[in-house]
Amino acid sequence: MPAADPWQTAEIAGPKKASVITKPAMAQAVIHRAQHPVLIIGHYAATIDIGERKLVDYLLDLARAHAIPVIATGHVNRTLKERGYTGAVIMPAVEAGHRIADPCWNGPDGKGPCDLAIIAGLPYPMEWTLLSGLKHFAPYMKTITLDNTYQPNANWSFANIPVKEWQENLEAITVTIGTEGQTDV
Amino acid sequence: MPAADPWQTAEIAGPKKASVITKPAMAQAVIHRAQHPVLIIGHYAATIDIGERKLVDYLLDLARAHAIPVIATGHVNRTLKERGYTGAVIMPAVEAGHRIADPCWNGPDGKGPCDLAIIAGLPYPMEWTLLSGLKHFAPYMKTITLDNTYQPNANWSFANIPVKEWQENLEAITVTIGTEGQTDV
Amino acid sequence: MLPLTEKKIALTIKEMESGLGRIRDLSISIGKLSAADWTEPEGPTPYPSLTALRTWDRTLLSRYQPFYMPFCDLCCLCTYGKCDLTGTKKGACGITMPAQQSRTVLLSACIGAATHTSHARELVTYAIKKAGRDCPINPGGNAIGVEAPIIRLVCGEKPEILADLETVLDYCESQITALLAVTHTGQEGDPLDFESKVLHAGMIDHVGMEVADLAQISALGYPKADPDAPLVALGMGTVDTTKPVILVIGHNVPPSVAIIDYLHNENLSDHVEVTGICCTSIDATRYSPRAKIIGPMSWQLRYIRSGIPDVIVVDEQCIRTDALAEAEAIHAPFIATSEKNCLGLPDRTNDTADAIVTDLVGGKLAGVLILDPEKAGEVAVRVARTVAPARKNVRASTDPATIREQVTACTQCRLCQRACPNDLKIPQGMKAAGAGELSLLAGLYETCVGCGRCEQACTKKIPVHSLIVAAAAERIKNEKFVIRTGRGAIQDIEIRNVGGPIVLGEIPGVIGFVGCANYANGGKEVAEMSVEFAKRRYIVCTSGCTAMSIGMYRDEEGKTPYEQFPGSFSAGGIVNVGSCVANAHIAGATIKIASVFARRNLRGNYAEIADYVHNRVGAVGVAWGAMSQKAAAIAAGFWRLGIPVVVGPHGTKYRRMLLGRADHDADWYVHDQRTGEDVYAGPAPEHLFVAAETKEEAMVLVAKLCMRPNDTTRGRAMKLTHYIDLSQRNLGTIPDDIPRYVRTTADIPVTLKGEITRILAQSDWKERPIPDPTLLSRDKPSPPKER
Amino acid sequence: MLPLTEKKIALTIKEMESGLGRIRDLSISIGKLSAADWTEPEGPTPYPSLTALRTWDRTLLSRYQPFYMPFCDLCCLCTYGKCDLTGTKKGACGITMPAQQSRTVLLSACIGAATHTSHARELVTYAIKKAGRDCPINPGGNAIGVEAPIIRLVCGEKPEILADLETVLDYCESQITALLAVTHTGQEGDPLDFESKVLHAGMIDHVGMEVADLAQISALGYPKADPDAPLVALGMGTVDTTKPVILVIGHNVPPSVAIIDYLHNENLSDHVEVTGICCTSIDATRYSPRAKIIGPMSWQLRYIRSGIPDVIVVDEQCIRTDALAEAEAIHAPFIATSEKNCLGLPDRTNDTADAIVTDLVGGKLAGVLILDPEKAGEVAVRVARTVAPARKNVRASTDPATIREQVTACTQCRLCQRACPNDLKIPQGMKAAGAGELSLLAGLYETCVGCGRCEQACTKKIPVHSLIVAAAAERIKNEKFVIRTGRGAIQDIEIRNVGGPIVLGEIPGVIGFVGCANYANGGKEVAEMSVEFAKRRYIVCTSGCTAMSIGMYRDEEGKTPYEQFPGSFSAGGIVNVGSCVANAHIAGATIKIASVFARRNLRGNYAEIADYVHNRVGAVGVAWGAMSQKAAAIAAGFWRLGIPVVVGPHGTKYRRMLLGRADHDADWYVHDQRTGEDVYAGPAPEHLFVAAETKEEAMVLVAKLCMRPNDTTRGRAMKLTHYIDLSQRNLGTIPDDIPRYVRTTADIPVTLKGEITRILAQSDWKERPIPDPTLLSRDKPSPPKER
Ligand code: SF4
Ligand code: SF4
Ligand code: SF4
Ligand code: SF4
Ligand code: SF4
Ligand code: SF4
Ligand code: SF4
Ligand code: SF4
Repeated sequence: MPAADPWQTAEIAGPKKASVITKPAMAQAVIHRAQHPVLIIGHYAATIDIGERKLVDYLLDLARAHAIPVIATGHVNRTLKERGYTGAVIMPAVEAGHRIADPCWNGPDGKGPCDLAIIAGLPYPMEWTLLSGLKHFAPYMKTITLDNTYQPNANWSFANIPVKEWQENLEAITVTIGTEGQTDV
Repeated sequence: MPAADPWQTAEIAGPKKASVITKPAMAQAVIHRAQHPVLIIGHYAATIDIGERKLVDYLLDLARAHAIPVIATGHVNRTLKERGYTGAVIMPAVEAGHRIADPCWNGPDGKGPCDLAIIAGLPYPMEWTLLSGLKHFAPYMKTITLDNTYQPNANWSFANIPVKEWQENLEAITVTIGTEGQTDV
Repeated sequence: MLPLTEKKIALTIKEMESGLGRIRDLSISIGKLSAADWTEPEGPTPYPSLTALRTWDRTLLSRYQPFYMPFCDLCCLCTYGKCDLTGTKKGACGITMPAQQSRTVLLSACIGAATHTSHARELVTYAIKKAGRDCPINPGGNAIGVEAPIIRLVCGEKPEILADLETVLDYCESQITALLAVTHTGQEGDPLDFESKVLHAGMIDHVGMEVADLAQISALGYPKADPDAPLVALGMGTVDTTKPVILVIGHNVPPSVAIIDYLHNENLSDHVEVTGICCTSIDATRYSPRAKIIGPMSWQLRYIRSGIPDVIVVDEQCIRTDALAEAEAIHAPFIATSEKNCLGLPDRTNDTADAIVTDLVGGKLAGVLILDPEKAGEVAVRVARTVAPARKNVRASTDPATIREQVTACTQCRLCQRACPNDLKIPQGMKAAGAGELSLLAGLYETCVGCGRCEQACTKKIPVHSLIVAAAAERIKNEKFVIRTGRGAIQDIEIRNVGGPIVLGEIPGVIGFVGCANYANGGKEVAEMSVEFAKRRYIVCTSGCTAMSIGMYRDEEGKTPYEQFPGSFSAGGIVNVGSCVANAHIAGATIKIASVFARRNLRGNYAEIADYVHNRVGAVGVAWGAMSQKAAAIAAGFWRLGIPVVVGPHGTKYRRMLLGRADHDADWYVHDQRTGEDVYAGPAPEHLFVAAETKEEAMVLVAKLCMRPNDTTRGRAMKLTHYIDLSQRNLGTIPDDIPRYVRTTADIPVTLKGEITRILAQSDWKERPIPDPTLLSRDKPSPPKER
Repeated sequence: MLPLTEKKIALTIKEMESGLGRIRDLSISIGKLSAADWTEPEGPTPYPSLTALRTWDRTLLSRYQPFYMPFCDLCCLCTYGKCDLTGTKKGACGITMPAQQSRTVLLSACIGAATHTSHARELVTYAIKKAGRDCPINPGGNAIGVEAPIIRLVCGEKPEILADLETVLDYCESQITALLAVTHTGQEGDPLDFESKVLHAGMIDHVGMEVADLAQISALGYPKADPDAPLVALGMGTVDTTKPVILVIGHNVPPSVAIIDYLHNENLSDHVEVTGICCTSIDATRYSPRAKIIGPMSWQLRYIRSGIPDVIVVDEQCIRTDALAEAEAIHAPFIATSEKNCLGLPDRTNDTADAIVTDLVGGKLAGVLILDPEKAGEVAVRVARTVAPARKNVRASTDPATIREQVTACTQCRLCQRACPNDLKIPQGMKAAGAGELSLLAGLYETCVGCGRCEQACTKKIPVHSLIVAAAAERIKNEKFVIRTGRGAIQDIEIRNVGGPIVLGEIPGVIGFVGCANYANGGKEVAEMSVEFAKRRYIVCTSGCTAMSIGMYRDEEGKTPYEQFPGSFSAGGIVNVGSCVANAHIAGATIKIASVFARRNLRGNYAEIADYVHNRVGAVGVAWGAMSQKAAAIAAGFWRLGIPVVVGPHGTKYRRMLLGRADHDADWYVHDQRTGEDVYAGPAPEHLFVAAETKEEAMVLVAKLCMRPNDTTRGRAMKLTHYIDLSQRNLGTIPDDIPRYVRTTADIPVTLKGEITRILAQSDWKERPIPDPTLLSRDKPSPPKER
């Protein structure tokens, strides 16, 4: 697995660092394995271009394909509604982190504690700190970020990859999600 | 080049980290290229077993083969004398660091500013901090450690490698030193 | 000799013989501040010790739990370390990660409180020298009865003259020392006890700030609680560059005062421009409205590099530590004036002004340290006038061609972007500039906070920030705004006038925009938010750099918010209280609502008043571009009063939030003082410290956090109207927690009746009583009275 | 009400009418400490401000340059960060790496100084409560004329009664607040100015320590400068485990005093063991020699886990933050007694002892907070006596079989070793233990500092430290030593007696072993070093945990160093001054040499005295296992006096050394007061702060650092003899810098005449004059008198 450095150069985390997602199958396996995943969508998802689409479109594909409950942070819910997605729970990202770290919280859908948080589209340092909170204080769950910047505090993260590579990965992940994840991560 | 973590788990340095010496030729090239190297031998060199010999024996081989001036720190000079090596300059490691970082200091042999410090045998955290001082404040020179623990603040360091692998490396480095270093580092 | 030797003394002797032969009923009290005629009964906690308010703190902290977000997995605070504290690992001293994070917060809060307190010490000493020990404390003449709400509340004292403030500072310093000791390896181990101490540090910080501003208002003749404080010039574009230009940076006003006085005395006021960055500049305009404010701290690099300042004078706090090097680069003589910021300069305090001027003008010295404000003022003016003519010719501006030339070195390595705290797309700007298109680069100017990290990272040594500024030269010329200078405290009459409307709901909240807006777009966003809330007839308060950012904004008609909205503490006002230490007046206003309006006793009565503020005063702080340790301390002072604070996304770096759990019904019961029962009052306010990701989210949050258990139905309906409207506009939906905030159908905003009734029907909503709320349990023993 | 209201008052009235009608010549001075009969003229810097001694600091710092060794490439002190400061990169606030490192050192020193000062505040308040405001300050009766050398020197005051100390603390607290403010983002930017402030913090720290120890000595009847202070029991093996056992941990003695008093009053002294860890235990034995010292702070885990303590009482500082959890694991009731260390416990201060005892004994509460030492003392004793009988049966010791069983889980992953600050070869111990051989594991006990990080790292949850301790059970039983308890200050007569020999060279140096020896083998090494130097007839001083480590050592005849060497401040003495705050007496002794022996004025005369000490008093501090922020502050206090400090290898983590350049001849000139000329005096002392890698290297360094420009030829010859001898024995050679230290042939040790003459001949050595040395330039203006 290739080494990766935090996208913001100085944001070194510590000894425990995210495994780098080197191929879509890794992310698929992680997501597939989760019983109660939650998808946290930050406001940048509405503005980041990936090819012809926005990041939010890929994330909604994922949410829909896998029926993953969504937490909309910032003001991204406006965009979700524009995309016809009305099921998101709205809360500030830090509040989402606080609740997810509580093993008694039954998730945005009330179906049970989250065992995986999929996160994307937050400002880099905010996502960094949020993932740090979860890394340290939510031992019973895992985190994966689908941004194209390395987030050391997640359990899994892409390295800092170009948009094209990111797009290929996201397409693969969202398209095939739901099928068996075969890769050992 | 394989990733490496600090031997003492928590001793994370920062964004700038040592390149890992993956084969003896790398170290050879570094040493060969230096105009005015200096070898700093810490007191552990006298006690660390490498096969039948001690670390200090390999280091003295190196010093002798390449006529590298030696700074003996701690009380290692006693051992050097036992080995018949009487040319070492004795000073505390931090004093050595302070002087080496001074581009006007002419080295232990008075022949000119050091452009490479080869360091081994110091207590891990002390070597770590010493190398940190040099990393930040001696931009005109390079550092390499020959210990078998990863020192992130050096320019070059072995990863945390087993003694056997270390021995093979040291043997290769000390034996062939003086011949052309071919590897690009 | 210690200033202590001159402390205020009250002496009463009933009988005595000369030569100390016989004395009877001799009573001497030293440091006794409170006026003899202050009859207010003393509450339980005058001069509270570290734990005196622990019960109140725990009450808050049990509702608002810390959610820690470690900024590093390690602790490196002692030579045992670094220790890996990942997850549940403990350090060599036994500390856990939550305790370590709260310890770090405490350390920050201590630094912040120390900074304000030490600044207050400087100002009090200076004010006494200037106006005398007996100079009355006078923040607003007859308009103000409660002259020092925080000091009264915390210390249980009623200060009357400047000398009284020294005793208050003694207390602050002793508490800061004890709090700092708590951060030593092997002391406190419990995160909540650390948090309680953070709140203590915050409270002390507010005391220190109040002391500081009272001293300077009283001694320097600043506007005294004046809603119509003058409008003054703001922005780089306002500087008359044909005149000699002095730049003052920092927070401690005495050197600026001396400059202004010297100019006045020498009849030079029209001939020299006094410009400032950071709070010193606000305070300079409070002293003389002729002074000009350049902008917040992030303007330092761009303004210095413009070459406009002919002399740079720095005092303390928020000054770039490379200011001297930047000054040298433009050959501007430099004067440091603070013991706290000596910058390695030769101390010329004891030399004659003539000698110093000669050395600075002749270029013998790039800078000097002058620890005498008057001398510094004279030297600054004389040097500026001497060097200015020659300097006018050399002011370099980077022309488009030069920019294009410099950007060609760019390798598109993106290291600048990766170093930029705001992740700005500098490489794209470079690329476009290389192709002749400067607009992308110029566009970065708006979001750039002038930190210079991009330049540090560039391996090609491209002066990235300078190029951005150069590309934006036209915009900068148009930085011509006005700001209403700091008015100081809030008048009692204002408090009396708004007390009712706040409770009745005609005024849906008091929002304080404080700190510095150092975040991409942060300046623009605080301006937009403050205008939005002022339009909605909230009371908007502001101070410091944020007050400047608000002024750097125009409506469609070209009016700045200060021209558009009044400066009174009333619905729809935008109230600039002053420099950062004037934040005390915002906290003080909430306290005065309890006192002046609701007639509660303040004296040493902290917990009761904080409980009042928390349950009844819909105040919210916003520190959008949160940055320094002072900001941490200021926020903590608000928290202890139960006032929520919203920060921007960078605020997550403060290591933790204090978050309520709206979904835990049990957390939101209050005691109803009317019935003695515990009543569900909804999550109001829901959080004590929360980071918002965007301006839009922040506005919705702020509106929500203004709700309080004590709201009347009319007030609640008004607050809900704004909350829902802001949510619909910004998040595209009605919030799903409306049922928690509707207590009776009378709470429902008329305009939304149908919709909300439907929502309530779908939930298990039941009508519930509106309590006379308190979180204080009267049964529990009150905390021990210590110290 | 503030203690300020009771400050010492001097009142003089010449004439007056009753009712305050007419007063003449009324003079009231408050906070005026100095006895009216103190005629010593006042020096230039009483109560020095932040910059008052900047010139002196710069004199030292130009010789002893900081060599920074950053402990992290980043700065994370504000939310602008983290900033990458690698190499020449600047942070968002403009700070450079050297400034950032010195800023961190300042932060540490502030924390340390705050800790001692806050502790002093507690002790003074307590002492006044116990002995009255007018209780005379009495560190040694008639044997001591200069009762408070540091306070006299720094503050220019001569304190006489306890109340006088409060004013001194006011000053300390105000300086700490200002210094802490300096660490705020955007203040000081120059590394050397930061360093100057570090020295200021260190000086303040020493004032705080002196206040603390004077207060407790005066009020609690400790040994008063007594060279024959009692020998007391030291070590886990000394505890009579058949009795109820109380463990006190920390630094603030009042709860221990209360325990001892309660036992005494109830005639229970024979029936309960009072045992202690850290300085509280030393101070407990100063109060009552029956108390027993378990060991330094590193004994906390091992002693608690032994199950021996029946009740654990903690106060403040150096206490494992997980002490409560460890206590719970052995079911020992726990009492916290400090506002600074509340550990989340319920505050039962206002409850009756009966109620608290019931709750602790019944197990209703694992621990309580009692902020009243007397009550805590009573509760501790009563609980211990109640729970002890049942607890004696359950004390678990891990037998060899259990150990072998537990180690089988070990995967040899080495994470424990990688977490161990001492890099101990735990996995090898585990492997051998698995194979039935416990000696390797047991052997780790000697080098283990009990930090527990190994356990935190082990993914197999093996209780590594516990197993090491279990394997070493036999050794622990034999931990039966004695220590001479803290004698306090040094008598004037002792100073008079050694003043001459120190100058003449019969006494080659004064060496202070201070701090804690938390480094692999650190305890043994400080013991060996102190014995070595005592044998060589240096004066060895010690305090705190190091004093304990020295006691845990026996010579061939089984004698501890305290039995082998006298406790007097004389050649060959090993002088335990007391707990950490008693370190002030070591610094004080060097100051008193200038005053009592050399008759220099102390009063507010800092620079002159420091110059005296630096050039004439061959004192060296050794902080071998340097660890905490207090250690940083203590060291800084010595530096400002010009006294070098040697630390162990972990000391490099303090971020920087202060190193001289022996090869720069120009650095080593002093003014000769006799001739007015500048004279090369050799690098004496060569460094101000230096880390040694090994004990052997340290001893050579220490001997070298004892040399001073003022040495007589006889003294220099003696010092050279030891330096050369130690070098030959430890480094196998005569040092190559001998020519720098030989000024005239009379300096040459007789025994080495031939050898050294040969060396000198080979170098370009020339005879040179022996100066009457000073670094103070009389020509330069003295620093401004501020504050
Ligand atoms: S806490 Fe800060 S300074 Fe310490 S290791 Fe972490 S990033 Fe570096
Ligand atoms: S303070 Fe505690 S956690 Fe931090 S480095 Fe020191 S021992 Fe480790
Ligand atoms: S100066 Fe501006 S562009 Fe450069 S790193 Fe700072 S915020 Fe980003
Ligand atoms: S760091 Fe310099 S070279 Fe790299 S992209 Fe930025 S401007 Fe270009
Ligand atoms: S204090 Fe300065 S260097 Fe440190 S994080 Fe803040 S801006 Fe960066
Ligand atoms: S407890 Fe002992 S063995 Fe374990 S990490 Fe600490 S020093 Fe090493
Ligand atoms: S960490 Fe645990 S499993 Fe690994 S080597 Fe040490 S004792 Fe064995
Ligand atoms: S020597 Fe160190 S550990 Fe021991 S009591 Fe003093 S400061 Fe604490």
